[in-house]
Amino acid sequence: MLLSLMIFVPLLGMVVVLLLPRESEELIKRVTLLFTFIPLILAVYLFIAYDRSSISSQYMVNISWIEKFNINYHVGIDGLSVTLILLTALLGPICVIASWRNIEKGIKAYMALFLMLETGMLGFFAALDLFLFYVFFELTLLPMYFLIGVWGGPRREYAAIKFFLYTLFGSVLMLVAMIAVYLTSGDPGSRTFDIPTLITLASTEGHALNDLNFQIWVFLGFFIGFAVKVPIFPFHTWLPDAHVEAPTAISVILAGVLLKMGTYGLVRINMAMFPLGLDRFTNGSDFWGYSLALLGFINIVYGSFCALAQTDFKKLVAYSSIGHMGFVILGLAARNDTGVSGAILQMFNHGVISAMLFLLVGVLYDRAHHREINGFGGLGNKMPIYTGITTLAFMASLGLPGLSGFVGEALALLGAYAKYKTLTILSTIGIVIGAAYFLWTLQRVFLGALNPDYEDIPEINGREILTLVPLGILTIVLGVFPHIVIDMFSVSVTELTKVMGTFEANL
Amino acid sequence: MTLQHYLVISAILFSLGIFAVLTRRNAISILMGIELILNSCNLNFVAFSRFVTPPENIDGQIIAIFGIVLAAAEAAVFLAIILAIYREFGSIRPDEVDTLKG
Amino acid sequence: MVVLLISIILLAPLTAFAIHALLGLAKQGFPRQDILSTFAMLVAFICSILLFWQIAPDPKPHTIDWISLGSITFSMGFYLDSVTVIMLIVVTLVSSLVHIFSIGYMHGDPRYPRFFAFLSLFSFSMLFLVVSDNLLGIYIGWELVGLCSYLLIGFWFEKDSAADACKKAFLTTRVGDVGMFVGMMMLFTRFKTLSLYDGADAGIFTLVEGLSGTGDMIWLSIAGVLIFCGAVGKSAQVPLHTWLPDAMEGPTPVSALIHAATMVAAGVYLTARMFPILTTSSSLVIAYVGGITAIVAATIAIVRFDIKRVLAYSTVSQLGFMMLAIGVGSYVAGLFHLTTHAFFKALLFLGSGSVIHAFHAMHSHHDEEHSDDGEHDHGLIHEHGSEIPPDQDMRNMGGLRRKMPLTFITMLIATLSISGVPFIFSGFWSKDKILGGVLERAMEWNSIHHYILFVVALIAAGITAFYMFRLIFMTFFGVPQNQEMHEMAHESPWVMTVPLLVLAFLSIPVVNPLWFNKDYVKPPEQHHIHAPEHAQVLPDSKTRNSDFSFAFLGVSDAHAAEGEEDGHAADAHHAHSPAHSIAMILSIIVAGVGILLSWLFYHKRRFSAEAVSTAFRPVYNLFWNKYYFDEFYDGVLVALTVWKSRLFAQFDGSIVDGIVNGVGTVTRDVFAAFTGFFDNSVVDGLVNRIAEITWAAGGRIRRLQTGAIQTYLFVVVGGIVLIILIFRVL
Amino acid sequence: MDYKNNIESILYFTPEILLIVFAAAVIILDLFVKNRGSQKVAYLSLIGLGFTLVAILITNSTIADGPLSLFWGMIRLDKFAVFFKVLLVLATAATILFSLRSEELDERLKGEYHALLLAVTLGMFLMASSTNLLMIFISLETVSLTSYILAGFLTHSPRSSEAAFKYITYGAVASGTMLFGLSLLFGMTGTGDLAEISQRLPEVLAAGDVTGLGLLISITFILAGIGYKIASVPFHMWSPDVYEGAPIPITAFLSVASKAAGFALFLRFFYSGFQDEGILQTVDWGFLLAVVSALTMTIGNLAALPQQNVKRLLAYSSISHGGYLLMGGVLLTPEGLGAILFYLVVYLFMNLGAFYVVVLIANESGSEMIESYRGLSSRAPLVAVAMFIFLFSLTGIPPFAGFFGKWLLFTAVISKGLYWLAFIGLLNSVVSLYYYARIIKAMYFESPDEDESFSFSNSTFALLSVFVIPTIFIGILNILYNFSDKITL
Repeated sequence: MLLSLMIFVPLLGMVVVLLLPRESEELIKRVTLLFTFIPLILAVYLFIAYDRSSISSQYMVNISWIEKFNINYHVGIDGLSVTLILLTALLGPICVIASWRNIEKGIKAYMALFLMLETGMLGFFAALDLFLFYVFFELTLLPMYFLIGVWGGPRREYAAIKFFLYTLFGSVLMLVAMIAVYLTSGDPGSRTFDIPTLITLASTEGHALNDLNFQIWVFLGFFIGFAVKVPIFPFHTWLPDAHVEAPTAISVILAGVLLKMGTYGLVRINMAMFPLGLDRFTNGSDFWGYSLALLGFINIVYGSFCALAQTDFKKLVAYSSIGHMGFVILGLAARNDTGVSGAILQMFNHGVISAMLFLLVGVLYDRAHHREINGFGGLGNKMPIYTGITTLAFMASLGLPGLSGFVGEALALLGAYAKYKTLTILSTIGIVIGAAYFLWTLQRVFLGALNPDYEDIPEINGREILTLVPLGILTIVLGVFPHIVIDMFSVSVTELTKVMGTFEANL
Repeated sequence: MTLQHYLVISAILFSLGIFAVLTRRNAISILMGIELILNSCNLNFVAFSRFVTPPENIDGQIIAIFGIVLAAAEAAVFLAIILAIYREFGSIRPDEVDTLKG
Repeated sequence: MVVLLISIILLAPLTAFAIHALLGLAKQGFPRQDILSTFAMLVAFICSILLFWQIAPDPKPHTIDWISLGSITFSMGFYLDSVTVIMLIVVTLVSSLVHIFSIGYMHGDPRYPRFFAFLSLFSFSMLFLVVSDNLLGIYIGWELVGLCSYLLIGFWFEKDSAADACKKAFLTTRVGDVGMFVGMMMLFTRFKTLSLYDGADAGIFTLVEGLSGTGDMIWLSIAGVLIFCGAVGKSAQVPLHTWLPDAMEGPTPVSALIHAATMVAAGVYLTARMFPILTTSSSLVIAYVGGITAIVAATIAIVRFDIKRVLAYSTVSQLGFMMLAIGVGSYVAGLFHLTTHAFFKALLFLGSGSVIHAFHAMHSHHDEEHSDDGEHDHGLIHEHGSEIPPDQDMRNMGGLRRKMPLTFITMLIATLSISGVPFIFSGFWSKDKILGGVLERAMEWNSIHHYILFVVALIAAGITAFYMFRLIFMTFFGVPQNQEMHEMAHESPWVMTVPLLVLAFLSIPVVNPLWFNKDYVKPPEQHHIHAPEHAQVLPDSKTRNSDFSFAFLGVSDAHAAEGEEDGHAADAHHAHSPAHSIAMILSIIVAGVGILLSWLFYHKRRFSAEAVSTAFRPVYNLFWNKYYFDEFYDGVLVALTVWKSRLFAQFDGSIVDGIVNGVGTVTRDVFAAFTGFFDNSVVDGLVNRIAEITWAAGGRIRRLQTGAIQTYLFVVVGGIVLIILIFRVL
Repeated sequence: MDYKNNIESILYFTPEILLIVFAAAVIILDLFVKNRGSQKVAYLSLIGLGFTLVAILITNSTIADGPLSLFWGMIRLDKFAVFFKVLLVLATAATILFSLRSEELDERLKGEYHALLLAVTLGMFLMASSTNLLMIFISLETVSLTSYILAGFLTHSPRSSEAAFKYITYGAVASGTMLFGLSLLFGMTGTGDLAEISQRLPEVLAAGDVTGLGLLISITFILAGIGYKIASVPFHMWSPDVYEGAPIPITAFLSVASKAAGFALFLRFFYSGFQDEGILQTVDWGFLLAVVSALTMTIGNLAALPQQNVKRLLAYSSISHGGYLLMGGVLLTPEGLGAILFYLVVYLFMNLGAFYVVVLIANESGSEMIESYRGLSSRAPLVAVAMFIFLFSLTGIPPFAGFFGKWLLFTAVISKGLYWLAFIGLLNSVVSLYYYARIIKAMYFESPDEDESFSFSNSTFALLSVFVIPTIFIGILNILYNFSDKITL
């Protein structure tokens, strides 16, 4: 019940905001902040109260919704989802604070849509019923479309529709696969959308779901759906546009949470539910056996090189997240404890770090009103604190040990190497390139002689620091004590790898 | 005279009707074509009820009668609309009535 | 007790840094933050001294679980043996001295507190690296010191040269680190652990013994070399050495601490730590890299004029010596040289710093150094693109020995030490051990490789002596080259001279407290050095190696006993082996020759360096241009990378979006006649193409909707006929 | 099934009779109403519809124990018919309410207008319930003839007259063709009763008196008539022009009610007549219908893309929705039937709602073009919100009802392994997003040409919410999913 409360509090908040008069903007902001803060408190509580030792999902609610098709409102959290829920709930208030000043028009609609978005995200991570899962997945589309399209930059319409069409294209394939799974799950009477049930069915010998060919096709259906979201090359072209056009807070959500929805789906559905299909694409026996890892590798190297070539600060960060999601894919493809744990940890950390990066870009953009990296220079003296935080974020993102970025990447690579030696070694190029573009940016923006245009550029203000500090602390703390997060899901991961990794000696 | 003869005749009528509808450049002629089509159907019904169904069953004839009635009603409406068309377009050439397209 | 001490050692600088950081974030000034850091370091130093008597007979790592995944656990922990302690003492001591020195040197810098914050962070990272018992921990410390070096090199980031240098340093070392990481991945995949020593379960060193069979040996050699890549990057070995000279853009104390004494030595330390997993072949690679580095750097150093660059290249060269030593198996000598070098090279840098400081006084160094336009055109000599700051150009110096006697004396001692002037100076002993080790290895295996390496090392030693005395003569002797600068020069304040004195004191072995360590009282290799050689000649050297490593690393009685007889055998063997005596004599000769030559060139001016350089113009150019390494990297690698990224960006722009474009354009051209308009405000790129196709199709279908009713009817009839036909065909 | 004779049947025929009575009453009242502007007639017809609805529900209660066959098997009274009657009454009522607010409708002819609407409804009732070839044809013609007049109701507007002209020409030919097909069917089986036909056909086929070709020809001809009603390819071409030319309320009415009635006819005809294996083997009806539905939705969507006139755009979109609906009927399965019925309900609300917004905008700005929707979000926020809910529901995006409807249809299709059809359908919904989004874009992302905001009466918003609320909640709330189980053929 607690969980459902957390999921729907933002929706309630949306209703409240809609009832408020559109003139009283301050009130609207405060209310929104309140309604994003409640889920955070609940999420923290769940995170603490979560029983780390048990495999089964907790805080489950299972109410019949459309009994004719055996669709249930079935939510619950396991280690994986509670982690991402915490991430989502954390970014909620931060984004509201980040949008406090720089949303000029229609603050009411903005906040309402944002709250709707948050419900969608939280519900998605908590859903344990495939149908519910899909509904929440799509539920994030609408607000995102408007948030980019209405409050975005100059080419916002293009970015919004591109984002929408790409994701919708992916999700219709997902829908076909989903229906196929539902219909295959049993006789008309006993069909089900229940994810745990389906997982057990899919791994029971002789069940229709346990058929290799079927699983391959369904796997592909879901995979493309999620790949668009992650995004995995070559479905990634919507991401830079969406990021560049979206307002800061929305970029933060986009990179921080929406991308994770893709990888979360990969873990929750593709890996857990279709072990045979997964095996087909990760067994390393032939080309297809390498394909998933190959995609991860391409993401890493390709994203990094593209980032290196960017001169738009925000585009650079956007491409860097493509690269970092590559590590997640690589780790998942390794399908062993180390790799998968690394991937999931990387999901969380990348959520935090990329959020920081986009917030920082936003801070700079609010002052300079452009994002051309070469247009800055020598800001280090004028904005020491901002420089310090940026350095922290960059270092975390380029995987400096002691900061959170490193642990995930390292584990993912360690896990992947056990399976794909060459690809992993090649992927380490990404580490160097990552360092290269971040340091290069650091130099071009902050080091060197001060660009006279910015003689009196104001230092980062308290509100912005407020948004950044929690994330900064998180990066450091998780860099030193990653087990805080890892312990949450290590049991689930072991279970997962057991379910799917029966094809090989678990590394 | 067997059923076949009637059927052939009605088929010819039908085809002529379709041909007229497709080719005539005058709304009235189209209307005539339509009448031909309907009458071919009536002919069919009557013929079938004569040859196929048992004599006491006169469904075919009834349907034919209804068909005639409806044809008449249709013709009335059609002519009314043709009038309206003529008032608006000053012509009843169907190919000139094409402001709505695309 | 041990844990407590180590915790204090680690936490003291960390706390200092944390306080700095918080104050910085709160924009709060704090009275005398320098004292804070310095005090923290001194505490750490004292604790290290105390640790000295805490070395367990057979050390076990003190570990805690860090990350536990289903089947695998990564632990973090300390491992304490004599080597660790020596490193701890060296690091804390040099660091403390540098802190003290900086109080004077950095005085008046606007970012004065930040400097000490970074120093503290560095000290912490370095100490963490030293005490870690597992590769992961070492790697973490490894990267953190890299970060600090980045921050400190770029401390005066307004200078473009500094900004470039720090980026270069980070990237170059990171290339090596990636190699190291891959090596770690190989080891981890093989052993499922990254701990080196036996803790709860067996560590890598034990597991390595289990390996046998050539296949494994090859694999292990590759892993070893990859790990060594990390050291190549950090210790600035060829070919990744180019960053270190540029790193001299940082403040001089930084150069002394990070780029001479501690961080760059970490590579050597790591290689020594990993000694048990080094196979014969990987050792040879290491030896060659070390040898080449030694000679290359030395030759480059000859022709530098920037006093700090000379020292930088000499550092590179000396690190090469250490690597060479480890490569030939006499790694005790390597570590020994590491410690001695730490002191005298730190001394040299601080001395040069004191000289530079003397000149700064006039040049109002700090304002000039980071004036917002990072250029300094003093119409002085330009050294091949990158110009030498006037206060670092030896050609502006000369005759300073009267102006700054203390600096002179101390630097002279250091120079004598590094040049290997016999018996009283520590450098002689350590370097001699290395040369002896190489020669011995050569004679035992009589392998041509090691003979070559010995010759190389010998020449390098000679050159070292030459360029070091060149530095001394050009700086302190002769007549002042730049009168007005000379006028302004003055002896540095006591905060700067005291550290010099301490270090000088430490560079003279008879009074060097380290020599009273139970390992170092007698020249250390006596009962250790031969073991690896035996091991190496044995067909399967690994087991012996690890035996040996424990014999040394744990200075236990158990092992000591074994070590003793081992040692006796060794002594006996040694007595007969002429290697060391030969090496000693030769090294003395080359040192003498080197000093003599430089005396003739730069003091007596018998021969003119210019004449020689013109005589051997090509060679000179080669040295002058540092073997064109930078040109190579800039020209090829960087260009390649940038080009590739551009290409990819292109690719992203055109190809990927154009996968459908091809189809799209064709289709659009086909439909161009039909499609009426195109709403370009909605989408372009990939979606754009699809849009165009669909638009075109839509447009075409619209055209069917002619508006003529009879067309529609025709479609109806056609449709009916079509359906009937199709389903008759079916 | 017990057959009722004519006298008994009258009682169960009350709803239709009520419609006839009120149609007459409307005309008579219209004679006495002095003030032409008054809306008495409209309200009278609404009252009539109300009575009809009550009557329908009463008749519904009488068939609790099995369906009845009235007038010696001419028409059947069963849940299926009742469902469609309720649907049609709602649609007609909505149309009348639209007409009250529509400013383009001619003031002078209120009486006839409403009488005709009631008459059309009557015809549709019969379409939904007729089980005899004769009845089928008569009901079809009743609907058609009245629709022609309604489409051409704006006598002063050339567009309207043209629409009527095209409509009647096309309709006459189509229904004529259908009649010919019916006559052939009659000839093959010697009876007009669908039930008997479905019994006889296999026999005659087996006996070889009838060739598969003959059957195919007759069915294809009949399909022409039905396809013209539900505007399925290749019999769809009249609809865009007629929809564009006709008054907006009539367009709404045609796109929903007439389509629904057509589907009622289609379902009854095929489900009751063609379940038999013997017939299914002669021609692969399933495949035929699948192809038709795929073409319908694709062509409808593609042609909708370039449209600038929202009314015409919605016309094409309703064609493609006809395609979606057809998917459910492809395999003549109960799931398919349930899906179609559910989707029809959803479609009723979302499509009528969208057309209502078109009416409102046309009233305010006098134009049906997309440009006139620019900046609607600032000029009439509530209307804009309603519109985007309707449009996204039409696209099939959760949580709106359209998604759930589509989902049922796709499930029905995939359950029989027609993945390709489902895939085409889903790709089509992606394409459709593309043109619906153009309206959204105009409403939300573009700034208005002039700034003064539209003013709408509260009753407008009330009526709007009547469509919005079901569009949001039908899918989410678990109320309508089970009704289709009771409905069988």
